[in-house]
Amino acid sequence: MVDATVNAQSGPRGPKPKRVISSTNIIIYGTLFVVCLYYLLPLYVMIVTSLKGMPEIRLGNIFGPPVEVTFEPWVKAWSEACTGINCEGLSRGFWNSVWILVPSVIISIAIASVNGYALANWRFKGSEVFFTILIFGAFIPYQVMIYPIVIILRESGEGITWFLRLFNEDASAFRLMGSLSGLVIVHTIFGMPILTLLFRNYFTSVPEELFKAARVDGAGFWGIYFRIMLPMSLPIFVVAMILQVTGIWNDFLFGVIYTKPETYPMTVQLNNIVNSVQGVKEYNVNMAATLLTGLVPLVIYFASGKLFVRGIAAGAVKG
Amino acid sequence: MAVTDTGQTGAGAKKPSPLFKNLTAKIAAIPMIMTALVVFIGCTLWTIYHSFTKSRLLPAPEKWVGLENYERLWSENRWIVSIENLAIYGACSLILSLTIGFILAALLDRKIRFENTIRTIILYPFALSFVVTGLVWQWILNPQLGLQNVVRSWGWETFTFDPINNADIVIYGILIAGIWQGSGFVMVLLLAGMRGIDEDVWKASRVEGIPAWKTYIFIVIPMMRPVFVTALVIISAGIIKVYDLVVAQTSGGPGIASEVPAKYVIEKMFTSQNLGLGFAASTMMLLSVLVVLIPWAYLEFGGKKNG
Amino acid sequence: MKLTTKLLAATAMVAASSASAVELEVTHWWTSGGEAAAVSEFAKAFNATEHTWVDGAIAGSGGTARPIIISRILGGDPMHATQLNHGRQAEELVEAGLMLDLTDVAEAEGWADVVNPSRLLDSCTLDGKVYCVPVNIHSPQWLWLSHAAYEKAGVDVPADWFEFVDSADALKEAGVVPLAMGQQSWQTNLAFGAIMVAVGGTDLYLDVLTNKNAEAAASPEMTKVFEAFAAARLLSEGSNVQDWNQATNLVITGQAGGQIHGDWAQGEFQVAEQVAGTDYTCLPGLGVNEIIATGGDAFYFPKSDDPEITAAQKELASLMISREVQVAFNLKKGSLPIRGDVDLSAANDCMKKGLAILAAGNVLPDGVNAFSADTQGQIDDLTVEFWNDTSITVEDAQARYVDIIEDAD
Amino acid sequence: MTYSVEIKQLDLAFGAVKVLQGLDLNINEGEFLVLLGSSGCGKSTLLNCIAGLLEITDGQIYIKGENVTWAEPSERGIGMVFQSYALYPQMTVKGNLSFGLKNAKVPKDEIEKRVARAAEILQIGPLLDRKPGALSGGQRQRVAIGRALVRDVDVFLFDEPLSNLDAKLRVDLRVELKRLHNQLENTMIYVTHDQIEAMTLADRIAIMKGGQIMQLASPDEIYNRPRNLYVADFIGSPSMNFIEGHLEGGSFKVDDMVLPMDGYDFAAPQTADRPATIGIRPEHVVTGELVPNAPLQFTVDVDLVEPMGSDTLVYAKLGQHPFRIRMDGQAKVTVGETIAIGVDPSRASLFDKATEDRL
Repeated sequence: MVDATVNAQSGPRGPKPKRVISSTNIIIYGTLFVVCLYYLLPLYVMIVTSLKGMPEIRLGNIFGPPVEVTFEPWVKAWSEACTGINCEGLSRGFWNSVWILVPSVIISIAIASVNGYALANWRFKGSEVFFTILIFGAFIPYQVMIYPIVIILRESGEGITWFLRLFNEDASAFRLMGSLSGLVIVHTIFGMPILTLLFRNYFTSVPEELFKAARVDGAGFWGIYFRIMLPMSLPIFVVAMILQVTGIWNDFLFGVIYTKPETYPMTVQLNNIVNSVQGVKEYNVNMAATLLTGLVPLVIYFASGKLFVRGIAAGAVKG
Repeated sequence: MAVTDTGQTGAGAKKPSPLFKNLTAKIAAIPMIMTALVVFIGCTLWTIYHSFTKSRLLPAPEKWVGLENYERLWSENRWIVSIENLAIYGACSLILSLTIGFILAALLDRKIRFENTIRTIILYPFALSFVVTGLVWQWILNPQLGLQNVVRSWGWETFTFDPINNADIVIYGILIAGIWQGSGFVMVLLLAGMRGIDEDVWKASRVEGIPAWKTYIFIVIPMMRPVFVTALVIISAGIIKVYDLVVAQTSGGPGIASEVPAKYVIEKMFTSQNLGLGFAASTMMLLSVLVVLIPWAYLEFGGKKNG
Repeated sequence: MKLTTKLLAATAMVAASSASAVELEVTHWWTSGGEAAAVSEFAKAFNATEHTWVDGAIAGSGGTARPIIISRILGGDPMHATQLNHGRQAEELVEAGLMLDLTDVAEAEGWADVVNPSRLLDSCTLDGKVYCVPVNIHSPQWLWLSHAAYEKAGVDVPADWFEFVDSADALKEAGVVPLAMGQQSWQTNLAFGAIMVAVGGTDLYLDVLTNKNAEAAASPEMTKVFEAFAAARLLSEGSNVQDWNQATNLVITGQAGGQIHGDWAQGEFQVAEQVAGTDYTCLPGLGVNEIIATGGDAFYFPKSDDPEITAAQKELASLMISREVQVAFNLKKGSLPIRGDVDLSAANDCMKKGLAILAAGNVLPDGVNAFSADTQGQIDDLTVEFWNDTSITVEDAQARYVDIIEDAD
Repeated sequence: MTYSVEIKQLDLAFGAVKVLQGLDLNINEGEFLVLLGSSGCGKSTLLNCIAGLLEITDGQIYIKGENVTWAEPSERGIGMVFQSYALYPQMTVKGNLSFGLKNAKVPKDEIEKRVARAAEILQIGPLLDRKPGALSGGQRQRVAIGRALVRDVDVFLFDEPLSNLDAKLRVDLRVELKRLHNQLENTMIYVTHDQIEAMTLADRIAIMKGGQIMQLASPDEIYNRPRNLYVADFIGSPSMNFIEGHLEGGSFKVDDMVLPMDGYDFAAPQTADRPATIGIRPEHVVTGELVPNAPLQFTVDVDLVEPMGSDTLVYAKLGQHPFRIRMDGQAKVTVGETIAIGVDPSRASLFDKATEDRL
């Protein structure tokens, strides 16, 4: 699939419209213009709503530009909006998301790239079977696995505690369930199929002779990985990073189930802020909060351009 | 042959045990093996087993009740509604996103200007979370202040479009949001497939004077079959998992009009404290995924072996 | 009296001497304005000790919060104290040995004597041991009416449910939504319960809820309840809000005539600085029968292996049930205190009405305590579907209700 | 005698597919051995087995008298050059050359010395600080050879090293390789499908087919005395003319012609009569004024003429049998013409029709 998307950059294939102004051209550009409006509309609405005051919103036109621009809603969404008696706004969720994101991205990519490398270059008996299971796993609805994972996290947490107390009787209980490390594990697990596929395909496309040459040169499993494969694979690591950053940032389900309120990621907190209301709904604050949450993936999207396209095409199976 | 005798003492003379062959690779693959076996297989089997038990708040493997949970599941109106919603949402979003995606891809493939800009615009919603998507559309479709209100203020006083509160059309409101988010992605996939087609096909059809639309329908689409199948599988897998979008946009309301199976499972497991029923429902979800997946896997992998 | 005070002091001293300052994380789903104000009374009182209250508010209704709370307890990461509806829902957690046994505190402080009605403590008790602290009494069967709305419509504020139904047309003409209703399913279920008591009478209510009598559920009296419920659903057109407090807000602002909701709605009126009797009217038992169901919130304390935390948990438990905190909390919350021996002269008219009924002993069990979460969820689904889909007939709905009651546990 | 590389009863199977079967091969010290065959014959596979990049199913491999059957590639004392050069793209030329030495923990000054020497031999000194991406194909292949060179090994393995180069460069590098071999006197095992490379470079050629060695001999032997029909057909361009007939009493009979095989060096002194195939190389046919001196003379009808500059290839018919003749570039032949040709039986080859072995 990655290869297919590389083709997407290879230039249009369709017939070229002949003249600049022709009825065909007017239809094509007209349609595309309308389509672009449809896709841009929500972004536009988010922005203008977040810049209006509540009285203006109640009066008026959802599509109208703000008469009086105010940044109050942004400030409120970021640092004042309440869920319960915590009125710290989205900022807490933002930092939680960052703390979830950074280790999850690093660990999941590290593990998956080694997996992919082992599958591509160091096949062993059964490796393809595990890989097939892994890929099928990408399609299993999370709902099927959510509950048993709660148990696994609890038991491993207790196991680790038991282990720690072998050395230090006063060691405090180690918890995976509800903690950031638990969520990091969950993200690593569920990111694994697609990332492994991504890396496996990439490493398979690296000429086998390069790998052979390195072996003749006396490099082993890790030597080849770190010295040969890793330096060659920066683009695919960037693609994987984009994939994971957007995926993990946008996660809601795991965030709800495997964390607790203090560690809620931004998406969950956003939903709480918008859907838990004190008195009147403040649409402008809601939209500012929504935009703030969408900002990280949007920035990554606009900054990464074609790499993002490759990433999502590769990550498609993640669903 | 004195060589042979001394040779036997060489370091490479002994065949290593097959267990230690590639040992580092095997150790490095432990996370993958654990995930595959413990999580994907183990957890799935665990859930399936417990769907036949009377587990309530806690798993109760000893209380075997056979198909009772499944009987209850299919007698529950909310589950039926969830399935119906999923069917409507699924069918519409498959057809619409493939159609829209294909048309857009075809338009973008006609050597137009600003191709990159337009593609960027169409694809950006895909970068957003379902929660964000759901909340934005909840606001746009707000009957008092959103789209309906604006159209009415333009003079069309009787205009009614309220897919947030009207139970009959609420699922279409979610569909609009879902299409908005996902169709750009389908477009990118199909565009990639389209670009994979040999340019000579176009030259040939032009030489023979076949109109462009006919070329698309009779030549290009059949040639893009593998891409369509991939897109189909991906969209389907995504549809079955749809959860956050509904939670954010409608919370399943009004009433139970926009409930979906994924949400049903979560709520039965955690809110209603009926794990067995939740497991039964999630097993049904798994089954529906397999219905899509197995024929695809057969075509994709089984076919290759024969060909 | 004196004895209890002494005991309380004694427990507190024991706790204080054995425990250094710890942080207790407390989860709850009280996030609306009135609720949040009330819960901060707990926090304030607890912070006044050497311990610290770490607030773990979970937005949304109990439906959102309960799964989070339970999955954390089961997942080996329990909070130190948590709100839960007592009764059936927590039973399994207690049976699994996950909850702290509070019997020693309860016996030392004589909870059995002070908690009124005693059913509340019974709900917390399993095999003779106390596992939770009831903190307030919910009475769901109230009708809240907006004076502003009736002024607009030019009719008198009704005195009971039947008058309210009659007045609906006038309200509609004045552009007022007669009945505000939040979209979440537990709210329709709550309204259903209220109408059941008002229209069907207490005998029917008890027969169905306590005895799980399917015949009673199929009786013609029950049909009347469903008919009344069917009539009520027509009155809520146009109230497109999700949360109960948004619905209450419609009543406060006069956009809706009334709302069937629990006494905790009181807190919202209070936050909006409205005065009972002049700005709004509250009718317990929907004004039909002076009776209220007493469900309520309770706090559970998941077991911890840290003795310091256990001590602090017990301290918090005794604090929550203490007289001063009960008064402060319930005044803000708009709910009734769980002990009969407190002075609530500061209470407003509505609370006093409730207190009077309570004192008279006209109390019923609440569905939340009578049914398992599973059954409760099924009734939630049925009522919310019926409410929103007018094509479902009374007969269908009742038939499904009978099925649910038959299988109820 | 000590062999440089000794392969005994080598078996290699991928599942049920047997790629190499019972293969024996001894390579002498300092020998340039070419493994030649069409694609899929197992020549690269064999090379990979020698290198230790493929795990064999059965048999033994010795290098310099040491059993290396299960040794790591880097422990075998080999250097390898690949078709696609396989240079590490992120390292400079110097990095590429020294990577293996660093892995082997060779001291720094020693590395410097060896790299400098290799650079001098291959004349890539000025390229040392460049990345492979900035090099031409020929330069890349030199670096790849250099990478094997610095390892200071006894055996060099080449896996079609010239196939990715254009025709002219290929010839240049071929010559250089030969010179290098003369200079270094290492054992070299060289895989190719190109018979010109094989003929020009090899001390001995091993022609492989279906995982087995068909003939292992010097280029001259292979060309003039192919051991079987396959080798005869494979070597030489345009390929040998084959005519099926009978061997009877020392003469080859086809149709109504009888060709006395006087001067033919039979493998066995008394060769019984049998169905046989005669093979005559197109370039061993004489025409024009040389015909009268030839032991055997025929006339053929010209079907098609392909002038190729230095030579002219004539497609003709000898009776009903198609017959190719390689003539001088100056020869004037027209289609339809009947011309006289001469053949020397001592330069022909005879094969048993059933076994296809040389008679």
